[in-house]
Amino acid sequence: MIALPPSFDANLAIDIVLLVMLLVVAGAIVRTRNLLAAIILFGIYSLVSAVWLVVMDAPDVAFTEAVVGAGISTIVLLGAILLTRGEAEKTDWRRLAAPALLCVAVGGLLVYAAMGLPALGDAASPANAHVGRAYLEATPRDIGIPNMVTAVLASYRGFDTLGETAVIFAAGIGVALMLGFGPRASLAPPPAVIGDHHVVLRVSAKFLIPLIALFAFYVQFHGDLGAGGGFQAGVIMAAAIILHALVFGLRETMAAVPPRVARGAASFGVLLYAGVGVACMVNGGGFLDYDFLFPPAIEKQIPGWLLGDPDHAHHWGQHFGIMLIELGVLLTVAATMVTIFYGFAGRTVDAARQEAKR
Amino acid sequence: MGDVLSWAGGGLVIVGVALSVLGAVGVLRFPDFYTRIHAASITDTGGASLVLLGLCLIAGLSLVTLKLVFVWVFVMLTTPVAANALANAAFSSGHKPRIGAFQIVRTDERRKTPRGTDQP
Amino acid sequence: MSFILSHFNYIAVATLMMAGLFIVFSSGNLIKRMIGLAIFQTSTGLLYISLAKVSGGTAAIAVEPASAEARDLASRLDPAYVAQHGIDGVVYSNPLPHVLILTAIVVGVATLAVGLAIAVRVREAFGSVEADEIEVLSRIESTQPGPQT
Amino acid sequence: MISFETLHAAPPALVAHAPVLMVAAPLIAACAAALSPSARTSWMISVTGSIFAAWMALALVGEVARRGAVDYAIGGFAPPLGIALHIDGLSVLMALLVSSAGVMASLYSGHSLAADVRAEKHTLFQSGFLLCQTGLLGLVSTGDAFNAFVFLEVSSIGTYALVAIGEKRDRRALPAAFNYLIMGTIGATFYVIGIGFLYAATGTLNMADMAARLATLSDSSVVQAGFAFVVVGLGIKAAMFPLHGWLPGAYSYAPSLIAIFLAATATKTSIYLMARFVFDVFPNGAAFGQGFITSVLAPLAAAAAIVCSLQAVFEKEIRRVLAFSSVAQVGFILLGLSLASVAGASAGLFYLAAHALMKMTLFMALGGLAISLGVRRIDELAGVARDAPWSAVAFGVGAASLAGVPLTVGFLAKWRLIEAALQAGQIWIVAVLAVASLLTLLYVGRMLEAIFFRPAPAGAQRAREAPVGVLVPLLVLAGLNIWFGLDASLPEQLANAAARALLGGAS
Repeated sequence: MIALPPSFDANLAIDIVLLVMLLVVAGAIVRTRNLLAAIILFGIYSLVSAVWLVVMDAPDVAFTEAVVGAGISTIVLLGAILLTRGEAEKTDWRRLAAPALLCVAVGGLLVYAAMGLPALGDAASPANAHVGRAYLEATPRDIGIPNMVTAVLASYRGFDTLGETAVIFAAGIGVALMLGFGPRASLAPPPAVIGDHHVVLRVSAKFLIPLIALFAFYVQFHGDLGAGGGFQAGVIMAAAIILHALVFGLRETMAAVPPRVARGAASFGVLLYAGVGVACMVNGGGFLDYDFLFPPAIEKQIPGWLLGDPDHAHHWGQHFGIMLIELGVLLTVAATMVTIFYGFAGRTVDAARQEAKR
Repeated sequence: MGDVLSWAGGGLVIVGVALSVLGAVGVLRFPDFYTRIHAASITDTGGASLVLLGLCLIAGLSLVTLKLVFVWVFVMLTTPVAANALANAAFSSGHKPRIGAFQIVRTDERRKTPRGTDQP
Repeated sequence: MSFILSHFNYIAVATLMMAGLFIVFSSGNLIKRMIGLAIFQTSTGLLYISLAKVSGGTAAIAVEPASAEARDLASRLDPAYVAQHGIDGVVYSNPLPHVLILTAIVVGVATLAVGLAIAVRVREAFGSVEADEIEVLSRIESTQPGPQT
Repeated sequence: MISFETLHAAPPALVAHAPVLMVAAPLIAACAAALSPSARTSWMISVTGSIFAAWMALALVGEVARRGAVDYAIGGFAPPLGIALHIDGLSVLMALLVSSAGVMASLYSGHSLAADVRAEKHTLFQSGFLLCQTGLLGLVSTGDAFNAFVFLEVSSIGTYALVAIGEKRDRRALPAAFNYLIMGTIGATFYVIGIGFLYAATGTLNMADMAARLATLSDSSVVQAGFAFVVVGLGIKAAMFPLHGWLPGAYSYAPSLIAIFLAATATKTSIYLMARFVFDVFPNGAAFGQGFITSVLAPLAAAAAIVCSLQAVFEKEIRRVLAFSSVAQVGFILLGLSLASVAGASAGLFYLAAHALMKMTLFMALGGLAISLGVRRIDELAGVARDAPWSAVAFGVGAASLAGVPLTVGFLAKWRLIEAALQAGQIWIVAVLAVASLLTLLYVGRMLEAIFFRPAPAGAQRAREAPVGVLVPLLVLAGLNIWFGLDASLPEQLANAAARALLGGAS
């Protein structure tokens, strides 16, 4: 058994530097009481961890962490402090003892476990040698797409991803139930924005929004070949819509993408995903068994050049199945993120009082 | 040839990083909001451009270079606009530049107001 | 020393988790608690990803066997090591934890959105997002009779 | 005496896919409900989806009786590469419990939701409720440890917002839901950390594979820490004493539909998962597993039974009484499981089902009354028996069952627990049960006294009888409380099969 000794190479150096940065940022978040600062620091935390994830050979996760942590989470958090307040109360230091003790206990257990974990990068560790390696060996045979993370995500563990899509859908429903009804904030943009002050912003936004949407589609359809996929693409698509709302005002955006339509698209995405599963079942396979997505008669009709993979006619179902469910994920994620944004952006600070009056 | 390009690319990356560090120092040390975003946008444009150019040289002529060019175009499009929007928003909400009075108030006023909260 | 280097990731991740958990338990501000929770969840992901790293590996995106890229990747490593742990001459990191953490990140942002939405409603109903003040107001309510509908 | 082996509830084509259909049906219904144009349609979709899931669960009962266990490989990939659903006697008991609770609650919601939730939110509310069902059904049927986390979160994320909707009646629902969210998320994250450590030790996520590999491993610090994190995480989700702080608020202020469903299912499914890990995944007889059961689980369960019953006695708000009682009853269930014998586990699981039944009856009766009367404190129930006799009687039956009055299912459940404890020679458990039952009698007595024997104070708002749509499921539940008290062969068979599935032929 050959395992590389834990030598101090450039990779490890970058790894340690980034982790130390994360520790510093986390420490700063613990200390600050200014919530705006905490939110920006959290965005930095996500961005640094995204960089760290690239170093750890996890570009897909890094992509997701960047769009979610530094993107959507920050927007949602900012929306929340706009509707609440920007400063946290000071906590009496005597009340910090119990939480500190609890955290030390948890941390102690974590470190106790860490002592028994295999060294970083051990190729022969159980985690990397058993199922993890089996995926690497089986993917070219079973699925036939280069990005093995997408293969595992969408096919081997497609049921997990269906659950994940359901979670996002549930979050959309939750936020819509909490914030989506009742009186709206004045949807017109504030007068300062209408004036000519922001002409640069408006012109460049008009140029950027289609570009961002285009990029979202690139990420979507490139997910089989490289980092990316429905989830990342969905968040990017939502970002384009959110940018539109920020620059042109919520009313304009809601006219283009009404909240009802967004909620409908979210549920349609989940429906599409589950529908693919049921279709496989109707054709004689198991749930989400994409090999049975097409009945054999139809599968024969598909021309070999279509995906540039003529030898692997066997994989058509897998290719199309993954494409369809990723489309479902894209729809659900984009629509849910927009729904969540509508919820926060469309709320006024005194909405409760108005709602009670109704 | 490839070696020369790599070295040149590495040099450009280092210069770009140095510019970014300068920009960061500027954000910390400059007296008011407008001069600070000025420093920040140097990081975004100058620093990022040089780093990307350096990476292009290191990558050679390939698909990666094309992607880097796209990134550069995107950065060029967004960061100046963001800086402009920030300055615009600050100005229209009544934020006044402080250059003139800077010399006089620096020592005592800086102590009183914590960094980052010097809105009127 | 080599043990510390090879386990630095785990120790750092454990510390990050503690920081997140500490914010959740020590802060009375609901928004700050959500930030702490998000850090706690993100850090859990870092633990999984650390487990998935393979020395000398590359991201789990299949490289065409015997292509220039594959040869370039293999040339940096000990041939015996590649023969044992590589697939068609390329060593990959483990994709499974990556998939799991993709899912976990999504769950994290879902939790964050719902939690913040509830916090906003708490602010509307109680006029505060500080747990102590809400506690006092709730306790007063416990002594009131039920609402007449 | 019914034999489940002869139960053929569905056509074979459906039965072959029943494990996944049971999970997918409520999910698809949830999407349809969100898309539906009116509150009425969304309610019908909700009822249909729940009934379909229950039908599939019923079909699985027969299938499991015949074949022992049903495995279903999602996507056609055999475990451990793919995710497999693993349905055995225990899963089938839980699935039947969850899905029939879903049917009852959704039937009930037709006439009661308007009192709790604004009309324009009904479609989304039903959708969230169905997602919650999806999550719980997925959780009890999956054989994959990480998949269980995903479904745990599917059910939880929806539930947080649904609990918070209770703010229309009582604004305290909001901080309660927030607390629930924080604690629930910490619990789920602990579970993920634990699974991470177990994955690091075994390299697999499939529970059966994990169990096989753990059996060959010596106790390393990684495995021990993994066990601890899984148990603590699920302990929070299951409201195991002393991690139950979130529960009273969440149950008390939630809309009645959600309170009914949660009280019957939410903590139970977490107990299920914990039992799976403690008894199934970890090698039977691993030193720290045994140590955990005898020196941590059993004492905490006993403490829960007594301390939380006491808290219930001193509580004034009626739904908080029931909520604290739930935590105490979780203690009863865990006491049964901690005996680690087939008889004990069977008694514990029987108690679990019985408790779901009685708490549903109680919360549903209260929900029906709350349509006309904003009930908060026990005093406010005074004289209700005169104005709403049927609801009062149903409540009385549920309460009697909770207290363990003979001829109700609650009595049988307690009896079986005591029997199992005596069999195992654990006299102290019998003593704990006796004390806790006495305390239960106290708080149940207080409620019944107010309802049946106290006149309504002059000038107080009078209750009206609940509408028919509420009364029918309510009386069915009350009837079942008595039916199973007289003839418990059905739940007994299920519980025995479940206990055997959990402990194998071990003891």
